[in-house]
Amino acid sequence: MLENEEIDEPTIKPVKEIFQTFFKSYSAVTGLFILIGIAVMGFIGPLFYPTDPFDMVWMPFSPPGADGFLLGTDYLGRDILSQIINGARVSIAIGFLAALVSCFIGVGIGSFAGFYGGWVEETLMRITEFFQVLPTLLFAMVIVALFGSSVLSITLAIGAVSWASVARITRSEFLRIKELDFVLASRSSGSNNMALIFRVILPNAAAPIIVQSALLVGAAITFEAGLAFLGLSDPNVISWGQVIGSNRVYILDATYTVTFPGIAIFITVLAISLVGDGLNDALNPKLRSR
Amino acid sequence: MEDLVSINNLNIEARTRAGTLKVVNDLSFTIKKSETLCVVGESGCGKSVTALSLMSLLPEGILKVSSGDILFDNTNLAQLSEAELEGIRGNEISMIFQEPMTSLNPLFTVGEQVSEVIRRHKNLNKEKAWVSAVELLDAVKIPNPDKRAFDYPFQLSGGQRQRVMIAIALACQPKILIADEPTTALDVTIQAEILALINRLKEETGTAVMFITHDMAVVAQMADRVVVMHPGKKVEEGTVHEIFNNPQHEYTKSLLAAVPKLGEMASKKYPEPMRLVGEKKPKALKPIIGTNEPLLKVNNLVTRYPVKGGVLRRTVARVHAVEDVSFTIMKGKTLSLVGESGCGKSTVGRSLIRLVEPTSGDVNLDGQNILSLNPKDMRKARSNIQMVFQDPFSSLNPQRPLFDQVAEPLRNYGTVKREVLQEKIGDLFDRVKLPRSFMQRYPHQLSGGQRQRIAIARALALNPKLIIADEAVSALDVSVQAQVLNLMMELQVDLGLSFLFISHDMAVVERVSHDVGVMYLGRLVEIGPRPSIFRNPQHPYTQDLLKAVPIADPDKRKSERDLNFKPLPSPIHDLTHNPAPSEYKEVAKNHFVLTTDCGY
Amino acid sequence: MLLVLLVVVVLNFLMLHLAPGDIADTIAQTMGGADEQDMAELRKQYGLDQPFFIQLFNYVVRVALLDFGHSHFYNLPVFDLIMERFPATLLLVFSAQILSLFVGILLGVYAAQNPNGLSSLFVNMFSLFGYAAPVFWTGILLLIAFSLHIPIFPVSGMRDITIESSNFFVHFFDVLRHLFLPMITLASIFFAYYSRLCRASMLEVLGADFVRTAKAKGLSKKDVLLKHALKNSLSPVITFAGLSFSAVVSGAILVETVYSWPGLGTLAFNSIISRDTPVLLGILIFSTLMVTVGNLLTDLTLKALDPRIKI
Amino acid sequence: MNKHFLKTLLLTATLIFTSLGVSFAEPKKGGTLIAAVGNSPRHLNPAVQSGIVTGFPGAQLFATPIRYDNNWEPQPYLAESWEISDGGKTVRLNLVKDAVFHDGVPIKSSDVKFSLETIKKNHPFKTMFAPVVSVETPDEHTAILKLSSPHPALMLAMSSQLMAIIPEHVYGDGQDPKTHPQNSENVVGSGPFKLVEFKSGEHIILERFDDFFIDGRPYLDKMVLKIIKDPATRTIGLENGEIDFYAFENVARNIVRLKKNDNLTVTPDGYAAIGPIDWLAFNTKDGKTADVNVRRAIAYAIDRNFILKAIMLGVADEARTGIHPGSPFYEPNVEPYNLDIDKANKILDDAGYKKGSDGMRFGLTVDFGWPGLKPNAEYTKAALKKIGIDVTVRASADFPTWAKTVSNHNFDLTWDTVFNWGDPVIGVHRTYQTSNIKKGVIWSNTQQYSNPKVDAIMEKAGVENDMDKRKALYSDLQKMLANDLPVYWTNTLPYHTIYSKKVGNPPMGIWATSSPMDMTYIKD
Repeated sequence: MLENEEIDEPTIKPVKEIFQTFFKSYSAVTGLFILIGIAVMGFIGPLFYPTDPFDMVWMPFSPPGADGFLLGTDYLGRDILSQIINGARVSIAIGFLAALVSCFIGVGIGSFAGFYGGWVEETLMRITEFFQVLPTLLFAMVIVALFGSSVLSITLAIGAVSWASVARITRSEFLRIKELDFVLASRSSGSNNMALIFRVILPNAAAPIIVQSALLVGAAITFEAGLAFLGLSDPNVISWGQVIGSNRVYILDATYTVTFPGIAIFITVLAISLVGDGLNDALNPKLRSR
Repeated sequence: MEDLVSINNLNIEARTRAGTLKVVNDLSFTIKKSETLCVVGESGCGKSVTALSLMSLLPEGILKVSSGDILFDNTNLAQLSEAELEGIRGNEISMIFQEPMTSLNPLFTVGEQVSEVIRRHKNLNKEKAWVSAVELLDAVKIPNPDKRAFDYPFQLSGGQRQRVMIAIALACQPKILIADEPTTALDVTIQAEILALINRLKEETGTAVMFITHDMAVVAQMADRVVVMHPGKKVEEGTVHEIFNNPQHEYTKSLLAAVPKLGEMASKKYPEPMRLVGEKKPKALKPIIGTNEPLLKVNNLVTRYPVKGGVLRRTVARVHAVEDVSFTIMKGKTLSLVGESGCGKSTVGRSLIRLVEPTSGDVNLDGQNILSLNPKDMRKARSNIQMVFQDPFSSLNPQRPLFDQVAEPLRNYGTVKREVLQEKIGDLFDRVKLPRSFMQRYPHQLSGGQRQRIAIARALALNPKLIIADEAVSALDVSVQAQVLNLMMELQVDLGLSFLFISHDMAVVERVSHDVGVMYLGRLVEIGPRPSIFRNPQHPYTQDLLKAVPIADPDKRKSERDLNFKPLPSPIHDLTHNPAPSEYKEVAKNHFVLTTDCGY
Repeated sequence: MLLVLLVVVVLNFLMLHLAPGDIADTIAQTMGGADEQDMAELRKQYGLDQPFFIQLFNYVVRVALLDFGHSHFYNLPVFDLIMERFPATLLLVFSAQILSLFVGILLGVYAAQNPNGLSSLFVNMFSLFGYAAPVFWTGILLLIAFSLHIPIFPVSGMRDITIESSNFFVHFFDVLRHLFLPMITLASIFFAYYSRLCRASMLEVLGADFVRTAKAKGLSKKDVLLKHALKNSLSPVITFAGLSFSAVVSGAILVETVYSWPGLGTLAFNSIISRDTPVLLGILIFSTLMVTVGNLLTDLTLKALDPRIKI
Repeated sequence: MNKHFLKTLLLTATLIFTSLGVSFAEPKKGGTLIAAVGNSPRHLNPAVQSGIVTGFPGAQLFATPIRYDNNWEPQPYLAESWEISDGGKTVRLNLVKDAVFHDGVPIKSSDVKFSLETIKKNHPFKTMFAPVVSVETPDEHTAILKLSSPHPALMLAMSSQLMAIIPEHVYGDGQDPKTHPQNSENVVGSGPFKLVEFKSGEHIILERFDDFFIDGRPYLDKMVLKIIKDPATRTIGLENGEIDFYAFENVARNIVRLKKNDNLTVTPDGYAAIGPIDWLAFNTKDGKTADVNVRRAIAYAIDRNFILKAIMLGVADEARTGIHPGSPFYEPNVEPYNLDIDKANKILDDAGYKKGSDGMRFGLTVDFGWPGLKPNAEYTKAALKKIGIDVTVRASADFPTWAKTVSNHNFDLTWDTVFNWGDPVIGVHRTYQTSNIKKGVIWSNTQQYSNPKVDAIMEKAGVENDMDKRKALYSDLQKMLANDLPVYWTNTLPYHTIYSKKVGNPPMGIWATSSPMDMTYIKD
């Protein structure tokens, strides 16, 4: 080496170091393990606990622990433990898919707005603004009323109403990064717009988008529960929100029917936000040293 | 004379994830009453940390004094309580910082911020403190201080903010003022004024000054005594004359060698690389002659940006960034554009390859009219002109390995087959003197100088005819800067490259240029062969600019009286503004001076 | 703004139009049945027999003239209907927003002083509780706890209509008593956001140059923290609060349902399931306005905080 | 029928003053009743709006010609007496002399004529007064109804909320009575209470009408009807004493829970005329359910007992037919379709629906009309799995969505709750009449069931004035329907009234809160 300077900290870090930082945080790793645990429970749990969540297996409202049902039974005598295990799959799937939809729309709109500027930005940000001022739940309700309460329509509805934050973040990142010299360098070395957007800028804007999307997963899970609470859920699949929604009228006596799925949501969303924090610390160079 | 500050065997440790790291190693020096001690060294040498430890303001949990004493006025600072320290800070020891843009609280008026420190230490009531604050603002030459006291920092220029910082620091007549690179972020004319201001106030109040800088020229302007630091250690100490005239330590010598001194090229017709101490095998220092064949002709270039405003986001005004600029670059030669921030020199560079669209004008590269090309042809034409940018941290994509980044232009233009690509990139790494093993590294594993080398390699990949170097060495430490400059000059000889060298540093420009253009407020005020411009500047702005450059010679100091620069007017004008064309007079061969108004 | 409103109107008009069933079905439901002629008559009466674009055009023209029409379901002017409910929602939304901001900032400042300590962890966990728990679930649990088992708070509504006092304060405290649980529930979602944002922003500001300047001036820790740092770190929190207004309104729909709070949320829910298009559109317009006003207040607050911001 | 009414007429005075007087010893005057209602009414005028939600305030604000006691016996109300002649084709009402509307204007026979005509024109129950061809008003206090044919349902139709007497001088102003502004505000009624304030979604406040035509009534000074949608919230309110009274509770769990509370009385009495029945309706024309064997097999596979015990927790009654078990026309001796999985399987096997390799024969969908029936739909999915029918539960986001699906006959099975509304003519016939297959109209004959014999019996029963003959006709009807099984009836909706011990004399007739609460009072 010719120079004897110190190597300064980069403003954006490569993938390997992100993993290292992430795995050094106890809370993030705990969150990740909980999340993996819940996902494992949802996807392979049914193999070990084969009770069908739709089968009426015992007397209704059998309290937790009694008669061999760890978490009791619901108003039809269905096993709540089985519902929680099977519900994990649906709730997490809805959470992730809805966040993915949001991410897709948000990144698309945000990146084009931020990159092109001018009337493109103006138009796209107006649309974003519209989705930002509209009470999302109302809007989602209208969509579900329109397309019916199927898992697909609920997922799309949640995704379709919650992308505004992603779009804003993506746009501001694009506005920041597109002025950086390496983007100009890439442009002057002949990269076309699509390459600049998706190969040059987007990877560098990914950090806050990933963090925001991680948080959206949690938000989508609670959002689905909220829709289910209002009676808008798919009765052919068991999700935690649906368990809460349909047991809601029995809450005074059989509080546990609502408590357990509530706790499941709580723990999952908590785990997601711990992971999100960990990602944020790992991805955000500003907070790294703290 | 009595010692005001005495630092004895100071050790400071940094706690990082990798473990503890010694940033200051067994450091001892003293500061006497009313003297100016300059602490000089390159980035990361521990000079700023030492200053903060003197304020007892090391960031908690990150930096810690592990051993050693700091005596101030015969008191050991380590033994004082936090409350006692608060009574000393701002009162007996005060400090100004590098970044005037961020060192003032953006949400309080400058009057409040000045009077706050007075109320804190002098027990004055609000009104009286305000009156003294206004007096202080007057003392640091803020115009209309009674009105400006109500301004917020964002309403002041960078130089004015640094004056406010000085006012705050000197408000309580401290015994010592610590100035941590107070002029590094400022333009050269403003730097000259601030340095002169500090010197004057020091004379008037008799305060001692601990001046921290990386710039030997500034040291020459300011110091009574000098401490030279090199990673964590003091390598040399002496009076300013001792250090400049008879440096002892190798590091001090190399530092002095790497600093281009304004005027040292006066007798040379062509640029030549610097002879660097410590470089094992210096290349023969041949002058770079170049040709007289025009490569790039720029005529009447105008670039204006719209300013949007109002509800409908319509254009309400325009920034006149570049106004009627014309110049020619010869094959194998370097044209430098100099000027202070906001003069439009970078915009000229970017307009040439249409990273910003020029409003009008004519850019002709080797017979091809660049501005009339359609996007497809423009993309092709760009391969002839490449850029190297200022900030080594943002000029490389942090997410991609270096190989990919250097190969990117080749892949984009599809000129090289995959099999030969590896070899071609390897050659480029050799060219910029980086080991080929770096090819799979990421930018964060490189130092700033190494990054600029990569940026140069990337620019070279397409065999361009012209390289635009936009402040390409400004962010580098002097020793590294010299190495990169030498590399660029070497490449010029070997490959017959032409450079458009954009810089604010007159001394560097004098080193590397065949021709120089001076810009002010979007206009080229003077252009001509380098020796002619530096020896015989004709435009008043060029003259002032040269006068402001600090010279690395303690015998050539400037006083506040010599300096009387005009503030920079705004380049924003309403839509009807239609400035007159530029007209020039040839004062010597190829040496043109602007005769029409440029706002200076 | 106007454009946004127009999009709100058109998009929702379209969606409601496409949704299966209409107001005639709903009215038939409340009637316990209706025959064909009645249904046809109802549809005619509400203009539902007209082509879509004529319905839309008529509506937009009327809204432009500030006439929100009549509720199909309640037969009352939409404006009156909304105005009856609007204050309740406004009260809930703004009180919850202010409470969550206040508590969030308090917790954030507290946590920022010792970013890696136990107190910080505690604040983090406490605030996350509200974030991670579904808001209606929190509401139900609070309701069971503090209305059923320890009956300190009333279960529903906004005021006790049996109070026959002319004393303003009696009514004021009555509303406050009713407001308490819904407000806490709604605010709990945002404790986490605000406290974490405030903490992060405080930490960033505490590392800023001007804080070092303030310390170098010899100011006390308290002054540095509360005067110089806090004021600067509020902006992102307030900005986010402005952006989250629509989320607060969404949360309010659920909270209002749990506590039978007589606000727009329950009315909106009703109007969706009863296809009461004029009411729903009216509510959307009003909530858009409310969010916009919230944003405006945010901007004004930001401007008051930061002289650099111009509106 | 004649005899029946004559007897009533004779007994009227004694009945009121003995039986009522005894049981409601010393009602106390004054006080406020805090009641809850589960939904916000559209408006308060029952003459043009049906439904129990409007019925509660509507019956307080407006008087009807007659009222009913617990034993399905008509009692005088605004009409102090009545005579039926001409084989049931003439009904003469003698109105109370000093009755006034809330604005002080006397109630005249012309108002009765106006009200009846308004109802006939605007009320959704077209069969109620269909045979009434004219109303004569020989004097201010006499109204004579002329019928085209005998109409046994007429007496019920003149009670409760069904024939509110509305002021002609208010509603006869030419505006459409359906959207009349005074349906919600400044209501000028004829009943025991007058309107103070109606805030939709929040509350309805009623106040004693001092000039009510029955002296000394009502006992209450004020009624506050709080609109609380959430069942849990209502229950907590009842338990901690914030709410005194709630009718039409149908959440079984809450009923069971509240029954345990010593401060509350919980009773299923008072809903006989409302007649709500939960049932599983079949699409008898399209798809697999067009085959009566499939319908029967499904009926055998669904355990009515499970629904009664597990879902309804024992608080609902068995309903084997489309007529409410509380009705005098109920016929319990029909095929009950008790649980018999083997039989169900055999029926399907015999009908040629073989099980596939996965044990399933075919798939069906099941809808449900309102959230309370979701457990039934979910149960159906579980129960029919046992006989090889793969059921998909379809959730409608809201009522209009469901109504659209079902009324356009795009369904296989649907759970629903349908009201008898007193007389079978009003609430039963509509479900089975061939003439009432009306696409797009909910609660018409959405099963598309058509049987000429059934149509004929209903036509006959609709005009039969003799109670025993009428009973026999309806008995036949119920047996035929049970055989064809267009609908599988399971249970009554367990409507219960819950009231605090301090509430005296809550409405316990056959119309529950859709009857005037002028006799209700608050104990000390």
